[in-house]
Amino acid sequence: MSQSPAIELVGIDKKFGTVHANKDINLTVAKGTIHGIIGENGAGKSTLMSIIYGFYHADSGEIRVNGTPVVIRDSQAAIATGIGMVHQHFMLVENFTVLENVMLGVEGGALLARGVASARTELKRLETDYGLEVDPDAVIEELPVGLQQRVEILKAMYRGAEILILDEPTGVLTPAEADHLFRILRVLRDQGKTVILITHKLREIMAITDTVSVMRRGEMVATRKTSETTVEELAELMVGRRVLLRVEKGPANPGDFVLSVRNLTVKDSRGVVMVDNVSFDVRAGEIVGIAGVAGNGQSELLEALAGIRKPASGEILLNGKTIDKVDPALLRSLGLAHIPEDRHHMGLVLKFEEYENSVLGYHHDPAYSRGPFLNLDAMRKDAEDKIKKYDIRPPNARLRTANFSGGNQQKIVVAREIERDPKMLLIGQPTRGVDIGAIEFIHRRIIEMRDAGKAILLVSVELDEIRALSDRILVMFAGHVVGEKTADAGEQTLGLMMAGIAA
Amino acid sequence: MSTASVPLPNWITYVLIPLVNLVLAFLVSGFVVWLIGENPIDALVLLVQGALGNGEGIGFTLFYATSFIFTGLSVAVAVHAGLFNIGSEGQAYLGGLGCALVALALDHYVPWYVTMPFAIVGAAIFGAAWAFVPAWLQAKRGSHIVITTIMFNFIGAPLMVYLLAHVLIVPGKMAPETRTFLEGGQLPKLDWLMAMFDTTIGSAPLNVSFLIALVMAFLVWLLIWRTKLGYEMRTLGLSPTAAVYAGIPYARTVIIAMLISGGLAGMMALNPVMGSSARLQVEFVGGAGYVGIAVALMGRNHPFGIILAAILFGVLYQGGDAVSFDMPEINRNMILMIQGLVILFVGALEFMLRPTFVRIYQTLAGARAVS
Amino acid sequence: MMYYDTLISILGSTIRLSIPLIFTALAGLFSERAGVFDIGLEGKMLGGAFAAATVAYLTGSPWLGLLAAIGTSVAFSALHGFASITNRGNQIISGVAINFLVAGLTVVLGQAWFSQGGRTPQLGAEARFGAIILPGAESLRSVPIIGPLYANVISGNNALTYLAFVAVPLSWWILYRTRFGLRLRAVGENPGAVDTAGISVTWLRYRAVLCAGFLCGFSGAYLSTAQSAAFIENMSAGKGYIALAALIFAKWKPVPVMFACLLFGFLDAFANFMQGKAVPFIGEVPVQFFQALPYVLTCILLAGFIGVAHPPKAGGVPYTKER
Amino acid sequence: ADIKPAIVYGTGGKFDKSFNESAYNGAEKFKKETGIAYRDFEPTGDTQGEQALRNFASKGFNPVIAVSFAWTSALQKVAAEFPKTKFVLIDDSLDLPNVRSVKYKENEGSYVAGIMAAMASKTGKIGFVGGMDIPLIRKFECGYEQGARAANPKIEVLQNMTGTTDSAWNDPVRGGELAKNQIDQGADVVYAAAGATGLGVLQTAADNKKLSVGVDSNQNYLHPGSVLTSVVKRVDLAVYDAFSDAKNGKFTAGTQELGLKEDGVGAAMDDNNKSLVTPEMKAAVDKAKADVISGAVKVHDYTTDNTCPKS
Ligand SMILES: Nc1ncnc2c1ncn2[C@@H]1O[C@H](COP(=O)(O)OP(=O)(O)OP(=O)(O)O)[C@@H](O)[C@H]1O
Ligand SMILES: Nc1ncnc2c1ncn2[C@@H]1O[C@H](COP(=O)(O)OP(=O)(O)OP(=O)(O)O)[C@@H](O)[C@H]1O
Ligand SMILES: [Mg+2]
Ligand SMILES: [Mg+2]
Repeated sequence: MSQSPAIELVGIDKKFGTVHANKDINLTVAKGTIHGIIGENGAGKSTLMSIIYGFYHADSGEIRVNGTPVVIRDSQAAIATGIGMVHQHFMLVENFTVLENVMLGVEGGALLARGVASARTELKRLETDYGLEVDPDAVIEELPVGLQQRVEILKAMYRGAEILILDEPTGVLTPAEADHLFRILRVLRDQGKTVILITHKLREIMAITDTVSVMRRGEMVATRKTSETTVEELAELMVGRRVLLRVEKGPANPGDFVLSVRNLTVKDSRGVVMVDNVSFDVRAGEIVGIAGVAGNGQSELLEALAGIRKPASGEILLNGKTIDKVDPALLRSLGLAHIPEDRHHMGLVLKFEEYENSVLGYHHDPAYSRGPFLNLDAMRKDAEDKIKKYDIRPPNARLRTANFSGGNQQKIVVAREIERDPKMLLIGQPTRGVDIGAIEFIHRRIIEMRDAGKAILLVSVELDEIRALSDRILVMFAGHVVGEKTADAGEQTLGLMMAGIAA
Repeated sequence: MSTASVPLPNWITYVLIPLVNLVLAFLVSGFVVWLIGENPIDALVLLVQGALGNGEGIGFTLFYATSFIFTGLSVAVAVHAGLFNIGSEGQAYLGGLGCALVALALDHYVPWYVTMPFAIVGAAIFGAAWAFVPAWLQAKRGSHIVITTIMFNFIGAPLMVYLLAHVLIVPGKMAPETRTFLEGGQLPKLDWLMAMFDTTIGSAPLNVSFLIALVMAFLVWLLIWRTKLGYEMRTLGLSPTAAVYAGIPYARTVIIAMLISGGLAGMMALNPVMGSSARLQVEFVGGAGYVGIAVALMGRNHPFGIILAAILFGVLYQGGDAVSFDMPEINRNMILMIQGLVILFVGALEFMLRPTFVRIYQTLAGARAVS
Repeated sequence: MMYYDTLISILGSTIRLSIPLIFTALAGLFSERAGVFDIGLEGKMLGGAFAAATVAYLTGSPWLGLLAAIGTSVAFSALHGFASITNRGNQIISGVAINFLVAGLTVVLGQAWFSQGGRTPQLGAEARFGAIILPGAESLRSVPIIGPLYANVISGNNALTYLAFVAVPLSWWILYRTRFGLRLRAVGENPGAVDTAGISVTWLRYRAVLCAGFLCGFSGAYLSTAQSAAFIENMSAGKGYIALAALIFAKWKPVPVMFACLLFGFLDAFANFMQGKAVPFIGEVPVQFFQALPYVLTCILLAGFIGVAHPPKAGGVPYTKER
Repeated sequence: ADIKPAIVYGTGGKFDKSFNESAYNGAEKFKKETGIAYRDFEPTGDTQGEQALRNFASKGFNPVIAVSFAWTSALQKVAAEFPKTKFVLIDDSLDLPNVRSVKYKENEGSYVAGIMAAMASKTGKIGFVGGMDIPLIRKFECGYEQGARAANPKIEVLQNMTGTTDSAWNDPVRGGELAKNQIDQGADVVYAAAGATGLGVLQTAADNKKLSVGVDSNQNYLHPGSVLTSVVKRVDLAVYDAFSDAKNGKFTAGTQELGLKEDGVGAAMDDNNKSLVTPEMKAAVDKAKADVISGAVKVHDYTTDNTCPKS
């Protein structure tokens, strides 16, 4: 039986100004399969998917759905064709409820009342059919990211998507949540739906996809049956060279206590206790990892330690001295550096030129300033050095930061904080949405820092990352540190602790 | 392919497109002029001649531009820190009080160049003071600065009228205004500047504050793009969360930015009060604060752009006068309307023609590449 | 009883002063909830006032005047939309431009057509929105407390006043109970979400902006054909800005918008009333103090009570897919 | 002799239906009678006023009339620069050999209006709505109050000022609201001395079936049967006279203070308000006029000491 493919792309080409995001792409996605797409940051994956979804228009090329050429003028047309998409950056209205978000665009009539009722029933059905559980009346901004993503999937399902595109869905999920998602995707596939999955995690590709395509610098370089390829081959195809997938590191050599946290309690902006009476220490020359499902207080902990959020009570000691001012600048001057979880909103000013971001927070340093003035020459020189050292692409310190891809943006932040040579380094989600080439690089830097005798606190929702880098692992659940494990603790154990089940 | 992200050379973006837009604005204005029954070509000639045709016209044009440079800079500085200061009008009004008090106190005793620095400081301090309360409310109480600055415009006006009509007025005089300052309280005219170009300033009140405005434009440029404070303001303006992360103190930065903004607005008063009429009058700002918003936006909040936009508005003011002087049917309201059209085409519709220009440019550039 | 009469008088004045603010602030509500800032409310109101007075004068019908006001104001809205939605221009510049343009154009045309210094001719009673006496107003007047309130505050207003109070719940209903409202609120928060849901951001924002024009038409007509009897140069006198302040004050919500406008109207009425009156223990206070009073009180209220007002997230930013 | 006359109006604009329009009417009358054209200009601000005066003078216009006290300082400069040009300053005085200053005793005109208002009032309360709170407007108010008290010692005079910016002269909406306020408080005659703002006052009085008093020009025709009278200020005469004097070579410098005696100010009586003016009122007005002219009654001028005695 020769069934026509769900999606066929022929010669898709797209430019953003001077950036050639997609070059003559050909791709065939068979019906009823899960098709993975991988590629480094900026390879053009999101662009390609957005073209299928009618969000962007290809400059040339053809899209065929179920064998017939279609013109997808806008997302409405894509939805009508049975295509649904979960975007890398969520497309949710944050102050709307789940229900309102799901209904948006398919309200079922000029008045809301009737549509609301039917949407409720449909949501219930999707919940039972696929295990997509979420309170329809919850407001999006109060939901953890994992659930927000579930809402995105619900949106697509609610619109009756036959072809579901997921752009890096697991970046924000715990292993358990990711597994749950994969179960759902398999159910969908078994029902004959087609799934296109973009991810940076080769393990996931191997675990769930049937076919995988690799993109590099705007081109589609290969397509393989998942069963016939290996992680190593994919990594090489992606990066264009061999990559080391395992982090090599020797035993830790812990020294003095650098950071001590005593009975710290932190509330969020709504006054909810997010960190509850937490105590721990970080010593020089060790990496302490904090594992946990997103939304269990890690973010608030990190912000409190970085001087961004005022603790409700408790004590923070840096090098034995109590810190009682909420002042990131002061902490920086004491040798604390911070790679924030959210590079878009915190770590970078997207409209700045690259070199301006590479001194963010350190602009008072005499190395970058002269009296009240900035020393632009020094700043640019310094930025160019970092660009070389961290292989930031494109190598242009005068380019607007918004025009770098996500992975390169992250490198800008990492370079800035690590090159300060701090005594204490706070790291939040260092590789979220970053491709493996860059991950390898960033991980190596972090280990080097440790070996140079720096104290490092690492927060990540990637359990693999925590296990690969940490010397000690603290697990957070519901604001408490529920236990401490060594680096060789099994994934199973940690996973249970993260779910608050065992200690 | 979409054209939004295709880069164009700066001379097209910053010179050619605005010029074409300006022409469009004048075409529409010309249409209305024609409707009213006057000859648009004659009107345009009169306008340009009146504004730029002789030393006196240029003097007036630059005189008006001076005020707009100050208020434009005032708005721009605040915008860079993410603050929309609609209060330049009121801050300038109060700034007038500052420099008038200095002039009244000193003009008997010292020459103008001694008075001037004190007057600059006085104007700036009073303007800044009027910006301080809204700034503080924004910084500490989160009150929306757009509203509070509007409110302060409305509060400043009665205060000034009260002072002028009941306190500072010269007894027996009709107009609510201070006495005329002596030489020591007046800023000298820039006759020599015009003389350098072999023309005479005539009666135009172009005065030393024009130079002060240029210096301020340079200082603002320095501040915004070359100092740490400017860097902090821009960070705050572009990303408040990144500013928190970077340890940039919110309240302090907001207040300083607004004080600078208010100070610049206050200095605007030097031009009409000490440079032209030599006394403080009711309503002397005459909307220059609001024009400053347009000037800043059209100048892309860059001092150089602001100077250009301010001069454009100066041309409209002065040229408009000249037109309305010679064409009775065209009065000040026609000029107001033309200003609106200029703001509309050069400012709000700035991107309207961009795709066209991109296509033309690409065709030409492509042709060149092929050959 | 004296005090009660005074109160009634101030309340009546409050209503009259609030109506243009209510229409205009609701107009701003539609536009800004959809993510399009509208500094040009002032100009649209003024343009509406001119059109209403002109047409009411020519036809003798206030309703045709109202229609003309709506048409004019909607046309300027469309211009605002063309600049800021279609051409992605700066919304604030566009609004400022419209304010200048209308301020000049109304007088130019007025002068050209009527030669009365930009004013329109005085309207006779039949060409204006007259007072509507509600049933029983006269007979109930003598009932204590309720009577004067009914007769002098609730009854005896013009049609537009009652329409304003209909417009408030109607706006609420549209925003929160209809598909259009849901989409409109969404596009002001995250146009990307709307776009990916297959809804045209452009057309949606246009409709929101046109709604704003529609409502501004009412406030314009109110100024020139209900509250006064002619158009006069710049007769909106900053009300557009005050309406914006009320909108922010009300945190972009319809019913609070009404209360904010009533509050502003009340402060204004109160200040008018207090002018020239001796204040206990202080004696006569300069007129200017009372003229500043509403604004001072607004600042105090803002500082003390409402805290941070978050505008719609996508407000002021033209929607572009490309960076 | 042939003359080239010119006028620079005040910032209210030439068609304000009151002060500036009166000047305009005078010039028009002169034009009609003599066929001599004149030029005029409506400045928006101080700088423009000075520029316009100088422009006219330098282009050989003569005489040049400055219609507002706002141009006093400007004229001081310009008149010195052009000693051969004859200037007329309305509403303020300048001591220069080529300037004729024309001031009006608005207090006297208002005094008469005050008498009429007090006599017309049934409630014993009358109102006053001013434009901006400046001495000139206080002068109107003070004379009005004095007149009202002369007719009825127990009269209560409510007073409001419209605003603090230029729009105070052009805000009929607020003017109407202030008038309504006063009416609610019992006033049944309201006097508006507020430029175009007054149009709103007159309208509101008419809408509420109360009386009003117009200002500067004769505004009785605006709402016949509702406008009790108008305190006219014969700027038209000043303009007309200045043009004629210049034409006939009789132009003199110096300050003229025009009051009731000179017919420079007065309360307008015409067909439109005939029904409102009772014979007693007419008699009282005539008597007051005679008293003021003879000096038996002195109407206080607020601007001399910036106070208004309350007795
Ligand atoms: N809207 C846009 N405007 C301009 N350039 C864009 C836009 N979107 C993407 N680009 C550029 O196009 C290229 C491809 O981007 P794309 O987002 O498709 O990459 P990606 O493979 O999804 O990367 P990542 O893994 O970081 O998400 C990059 O250079 C990016 O900077
Ligand atoms: N006329 C202008 N209008 C709008 N933005 C401008 C204008 N000129 C420059 N800019 C922008 O303002 C910023 C600062 O420009 P500026 O010329 O001050 O410094 P620079 O070009 O970074 O430094 P340098 O001239 O020393 O290389 C830059 O982002 C530039 O793109
Ligand atoms: Mg992507
Ligand atoms: Mg440069």
